[in-house]
Amino acid sequence: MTDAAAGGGVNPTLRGVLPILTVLLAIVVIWYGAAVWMNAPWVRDQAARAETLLTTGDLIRQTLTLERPVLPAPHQVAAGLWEGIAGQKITSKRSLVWHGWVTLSATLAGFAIGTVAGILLAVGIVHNRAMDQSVMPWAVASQTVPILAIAPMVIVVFASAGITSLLPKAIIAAWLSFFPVLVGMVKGLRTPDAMQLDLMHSWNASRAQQFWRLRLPSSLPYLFASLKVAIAAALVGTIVGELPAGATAGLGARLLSGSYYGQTVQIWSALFAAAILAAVLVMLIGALERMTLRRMGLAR
Amino acid sequence: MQVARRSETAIAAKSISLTFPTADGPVHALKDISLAINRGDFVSFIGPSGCGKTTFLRTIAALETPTGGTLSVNGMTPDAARKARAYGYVFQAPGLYPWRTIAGNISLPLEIMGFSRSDRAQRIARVLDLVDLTGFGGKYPWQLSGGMQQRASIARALAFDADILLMDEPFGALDEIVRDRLNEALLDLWKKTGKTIGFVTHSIPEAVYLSTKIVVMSPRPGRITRVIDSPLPRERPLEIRDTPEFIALAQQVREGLREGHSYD
Amino acid sequence: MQVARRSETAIAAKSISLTFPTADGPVHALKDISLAINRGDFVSFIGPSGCGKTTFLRTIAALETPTGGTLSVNGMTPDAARKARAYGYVFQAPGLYPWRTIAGNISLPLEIMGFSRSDRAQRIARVLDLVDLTGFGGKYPWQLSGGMQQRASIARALAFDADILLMDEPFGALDEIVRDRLNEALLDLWKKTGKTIGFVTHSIPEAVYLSTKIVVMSPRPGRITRVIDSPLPRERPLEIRDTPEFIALAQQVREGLREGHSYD
Amino acid sequence: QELTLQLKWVTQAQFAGYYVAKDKGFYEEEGLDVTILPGGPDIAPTQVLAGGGADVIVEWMPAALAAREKGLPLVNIAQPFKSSGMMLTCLKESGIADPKTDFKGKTLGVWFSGNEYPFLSWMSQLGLSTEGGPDGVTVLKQGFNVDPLLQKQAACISTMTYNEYGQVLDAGIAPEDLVTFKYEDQGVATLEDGLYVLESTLEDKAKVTDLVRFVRASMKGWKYAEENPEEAAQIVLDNDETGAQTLDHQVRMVTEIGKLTAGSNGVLDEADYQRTVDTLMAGGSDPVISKAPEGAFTHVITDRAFD
Amino acid sequence: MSALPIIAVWLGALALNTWLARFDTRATRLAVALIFGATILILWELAVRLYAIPAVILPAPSQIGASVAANTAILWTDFVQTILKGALTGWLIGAAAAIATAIAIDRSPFLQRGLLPIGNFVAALPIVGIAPILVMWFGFDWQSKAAVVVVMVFFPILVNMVAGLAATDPMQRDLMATWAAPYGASLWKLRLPAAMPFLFNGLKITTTLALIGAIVAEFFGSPTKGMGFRISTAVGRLDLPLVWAEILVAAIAGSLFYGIVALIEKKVTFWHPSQRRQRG
Ligand SMILES: Nc1ncnc2c1ncn2[C@@H]1O[C@H](COP(=O)(O)OP(=O)(O)OP(=O)(O)O)[C@@H](O)[C@H]1O
Ligand SMILES: Nc1ncnc2c1ncn2[C@@H]1O[C@H](COP(=O)(O)OP(=O)(O)OP(=O)(O)O)[C@@H](O)[C@H]1O
Ligand SMILES: Cc1ncc(C[n+]2csc(CCO)c2C)c(N)n1
Ligand SMILES: [Mg+2]
Ligand SMILES: [Mg+2]
Repeated sequence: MTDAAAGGGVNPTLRGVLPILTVLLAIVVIWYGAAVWMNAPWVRDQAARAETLLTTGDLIRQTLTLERPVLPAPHQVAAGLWEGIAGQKITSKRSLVWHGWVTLSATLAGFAIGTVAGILLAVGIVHNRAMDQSVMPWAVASQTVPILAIAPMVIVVFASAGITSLLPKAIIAAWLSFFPVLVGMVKGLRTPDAMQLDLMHSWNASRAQQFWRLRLPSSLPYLFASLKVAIAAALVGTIVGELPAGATAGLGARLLSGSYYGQTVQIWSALFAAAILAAVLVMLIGALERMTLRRMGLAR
Repeated sequence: MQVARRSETAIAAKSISLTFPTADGPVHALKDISLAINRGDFVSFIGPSGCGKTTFLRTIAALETPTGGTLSVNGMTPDAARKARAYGYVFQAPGLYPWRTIAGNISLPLEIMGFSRSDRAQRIARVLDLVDLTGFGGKYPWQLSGGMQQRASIARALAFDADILLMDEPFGALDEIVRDRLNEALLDLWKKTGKTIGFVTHSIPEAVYLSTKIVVMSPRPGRITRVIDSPLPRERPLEIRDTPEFIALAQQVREGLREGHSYD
Repeated sequence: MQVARRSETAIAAKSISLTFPTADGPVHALKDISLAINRGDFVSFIGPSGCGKTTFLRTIAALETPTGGTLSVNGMTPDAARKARAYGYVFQAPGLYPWRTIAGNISLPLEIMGFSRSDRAQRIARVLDLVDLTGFGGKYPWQLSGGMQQRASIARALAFDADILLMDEPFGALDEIVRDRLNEALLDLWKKTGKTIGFVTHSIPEAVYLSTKIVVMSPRPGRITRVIDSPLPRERPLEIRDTPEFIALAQQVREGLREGHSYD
Repeated sequence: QELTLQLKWVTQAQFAGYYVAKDKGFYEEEGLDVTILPGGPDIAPTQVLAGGGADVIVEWMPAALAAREKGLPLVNIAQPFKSSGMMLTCLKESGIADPKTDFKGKTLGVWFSGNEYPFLSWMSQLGLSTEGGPDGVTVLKQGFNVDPLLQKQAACISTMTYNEYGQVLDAGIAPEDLVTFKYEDQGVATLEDGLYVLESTLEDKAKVTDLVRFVRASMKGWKYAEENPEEAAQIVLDNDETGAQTLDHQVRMVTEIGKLTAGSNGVLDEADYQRTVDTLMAGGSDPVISKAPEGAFTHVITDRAFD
Repeated sequence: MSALPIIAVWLGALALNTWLARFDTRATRLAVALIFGATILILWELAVRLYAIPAVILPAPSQIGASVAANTAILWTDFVQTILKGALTGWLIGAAAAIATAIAIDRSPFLQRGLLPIGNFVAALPIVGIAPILVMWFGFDWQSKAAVVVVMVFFPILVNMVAGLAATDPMQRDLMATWAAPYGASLWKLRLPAAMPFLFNGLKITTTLALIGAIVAEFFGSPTKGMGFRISTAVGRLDLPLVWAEILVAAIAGSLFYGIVALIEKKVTFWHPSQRRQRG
């Protein structure tokens, strides 16, 4: 009944996918153009070095099939991705699924730690004046510490304590992801308007009751916006943490080792795998957001 | 017994003043307000818009701190009274929580005060019926009309048994008939429970019909210009509004009000 | 001339119905509403809370689309009329923009409609005076009392010359004296400009005093139960309220209202 | 006995000897359980050692001596690499033929993180400022790969004979189009890839015995790798967790590395040591070490190992 | 046993701060933040000394202070290179691009459905992956660092801005509709002001991201100046006090940057409940 009214004749799935496809198509076209343009100098140089003549057709063909392109063509990246995802046993060291899983597990652990820490700190800041005045400036300062600089130290310190693998990476991920949650939550928890607070006040609601029944619900829109940023940040943190862990497993290690050996396509495949991962995670949070807000009657 | 030992004065205000600092100078919202309200009084506040009625009600409920004077409620500070959950407050705007249904909104203070689940359900049903919203418990605030929202917020304040009921223009958005009904219901409740009620209204007949004491205020700065004690009996059928006493009283209030209106 | 060529009927509703789909089934807010409002009419809508007054007003202003029936405004669709800036709307709640001062809020529609700076300043001063808020132009909404906010929002709708003025309980939060004053001012404006006015109120005297046509509605689903054309002259001093015609008319409205109240 | 070795760089044939020794069971034969930690651009092995994350590290001598001056008492216990593999690789078209005259005004890619010292001392020998300008050279901190040369962002970049140079060739540039300057030939070579431990480790009798065994097994690994480049490359590949390497590249690397380890039986040649110290002391306005170090190496381990 | 002085200092500072926080004046607010910081520094110094942590792992604050004093010229050059040129430029460009995109997306449901998921995707590309690529594209100098920052700050600002543009009150939107406000007017006068609290949320989060991005990008190639360059070379030389001196500069610069944005936020969104002193 409602669907019929909203559908307006067009297939709803199509309506959702069509814009994405359009934008995607535009990007691919631009990308191909850029690939030709950016790889052309190298192809021309090579031709000059070999003293051969280059037709436009040759130029385009060669720019799109280079082994070490400045910018790989979409089909090269797609092939690299396909090869990495479907072309390997998922337990193989060359499988992007395997590396992706290594990264994902640390990301989720870090995200969980970071979110909990961010929320707890925000609650403290909103409810405790001493914390409000002392924690925030230092939380900000903590984020300006270049993680890539201290990541090795974190890894070293943990390694000397015999802790390797997931936890150090997760800590770095948490370090990056707690901050957006903190900032968003502080704002969100302070969002209820005066009247809503006054009501609570007049009922002499305890701080816990005020928190659970007013501040938390009204902070959710802010929280979800922050969580989306935080999970992407956690992924970045994990990947950063994977660099100094030595070139071992994970998308970060994969990225970097691709970079050592100038394997552009490998870099881009790893990059896309990471981005797909991030996009999926962000979309999951978006779905959670819609679900929650609908259940709360806030989605109108 | 508890009740007997407590002082007869429920609310005692002595030279209360309240100033809001704003960017372009201080606003004197209340000035030198002194008033004694007895336990079980039904006090109406009437006065032109912006004269400080809301501010005074908020001060009583410890939502605003006076910048001068002293105020005691049930022999305690307003804040102590608040902590003792002495207040039920109906704000001028409905102030419903948008993420809770109507029933959820009414349930909220009950949850906070620790009423049992079954008790809550029963009370919700009772007050929803009282304000004629039975059947709307499952709706969200934005699915209701303005008057229905206002009624829901009244129901919320009536659901728990606060000692002192503070109502800021609760019936402003309601039609005459519903208003009459709710007026009767409120009087009934008041008589049965002996609550102390502070009530802001713009309707002179409403003020006269309900109150034992009518406080007329005037603005800039907010002062009390008259305090009129009602000679009407506690038992008040709707028809009392046609009696000469009633009409005389209303006239008295109207005059007080007119005095305060600076621009007349 | 433009005016002469346009139809005499300003608003024509034919069998309008409107249903809100909600989680627990559809809500029939309006059912089979037919009504013709002439250019220059002052129409009051009265009816119990939740009967669909706001919904009907919103439908006229193209803020809600009817699920059945046809509606034309100035011979166009409501949406075309909206685009032609035919409406001034006062909502049931003030709806002021918190980041703008009172003057800024009144200025906003004027800016949007491209009034010059000096014209704006003049109009702002005029309407602020009209609603007795001179001196409060520089304050922010949260620094005003409830009634003052409501008056500011009335001022905002009066500042530009909309052809059709739709007012949803504009005077609900105001005291009798201010209300009388604003009633007179509104009548004055109406007489001078020949605007078409749609006005929701809960006060029977107010409806009778102001209107050329009184529409009584009843709820669940929202229907029109009576349309009463007022025999009162256009010229209406406040004292007209004590005439027998007036009282008879009021009684008629009261009866219509009572009929609609399902729970009586 | 457990022992942890921290490498200077990622898993690659540069460390073939250690991986071979582990895979072929040479360590096991000596009764050792060796853990090999790969390094990376952000890992300072000296720091890992100081933090207790490793017992032995593979490090370049300039960095090790600099750390020693900073108060971290590193000691070289063995030197499997005889000669340096570092060089500067330039595009011929940039017009550079002779370092003495042609570097002026050019942009050069240099590795930092402790690897810049030989370069700096070379430039100071040439009398070139490294602050840019028409009479000096502009220095770039080179990343992890050879892109700056391919993209012509630099006239010359740092390369290792065994790795980056090969990558330049792989990218499609012919050797004829390149000019290379080996640090060995320019007289500024410093010792690379030595094994270092903390002084305190050497005071522990049991540890010393382990180290002796470790060095002996490692050298056995190195010699095996020299003789069996294909197999060694495959072993390295098997140990690479990222799955990024290709066999061809690693085979070439083993071969090139073989040329560097060829002249060494693991014992540090004091003449090489002295030359390294001299080069570092000569370095520009900002000498790496200010005074000749004492006790920065020991022959105790190698003496016992190869006796 | 040796933890005793540490616990004592910590408890003392906690008590002092809790007491001070009650006054809530400008001076005590500052004092509380400073005492908190000082406490951390003292604890740090104590820990380094008591547990004899080697300086190459973690230098003591006193050593870091000495290094700052000895290297002011270097620190200033690096600050200009990385923060003023790299981070600030990139942040401004990135913020402008994100705001513009959010508005474009907000206007067109088609773009919203098409661009947002892809925008999520593109912007989620991890810096460590794009930094080498952008260095390859934009050269070694600060331009490539700014480019990295643009990519890093884009997504958080976009997400917040889109949420903000959607956060208007229904009645406020209806009012605009009754005035037949054209798109531009309702954007300028309703949606943008209403979006400001959210936008500043994004802007604040990204101030620190911008610094991280600019510094980290220098690890992948840089001229011989800049904070990231200095940090990586100093680690190689085991000059940890210099590393921490740079980190200190980054922290101070970042806090200032954040503080300035927060101050502007206070001015711009004075009307938002979170900024207003609550009634009562
Ligand atoms: N968005 C909505 N979703 C669902 N139901 C709605 C919605 N808006 C209004 N209603 C329902 O429509 C009916 C009419 O509402 P409306 O606001 O028009 O009443 P009203 O006559 O203005 O009442 P009041 O005098 O109390 O303002 C009510 O029963 C209300 O619950
Ligand atoms: N937060 C505030 N900041 C500044 N001034 C304020 C504030 N709150 C109220 N005021 C001012 O105090 C005065 C009294 O306001 P109050 O809300 O008590 O009026 P009221 O009597 O309830 O009016 P109404 O009948 O319109 O609701 C008004 O002039 C108002 O402008
Ligand atoms: C950041 C950084 N850049 C370069 C080197 C120099 N380096 C030492 S060993 C090695 C491997 C050669 O394939 C390289 C490149 C380094 N240590 N760290
Ligand atoms: Mg009020
Ligand atoms: Mg209504």
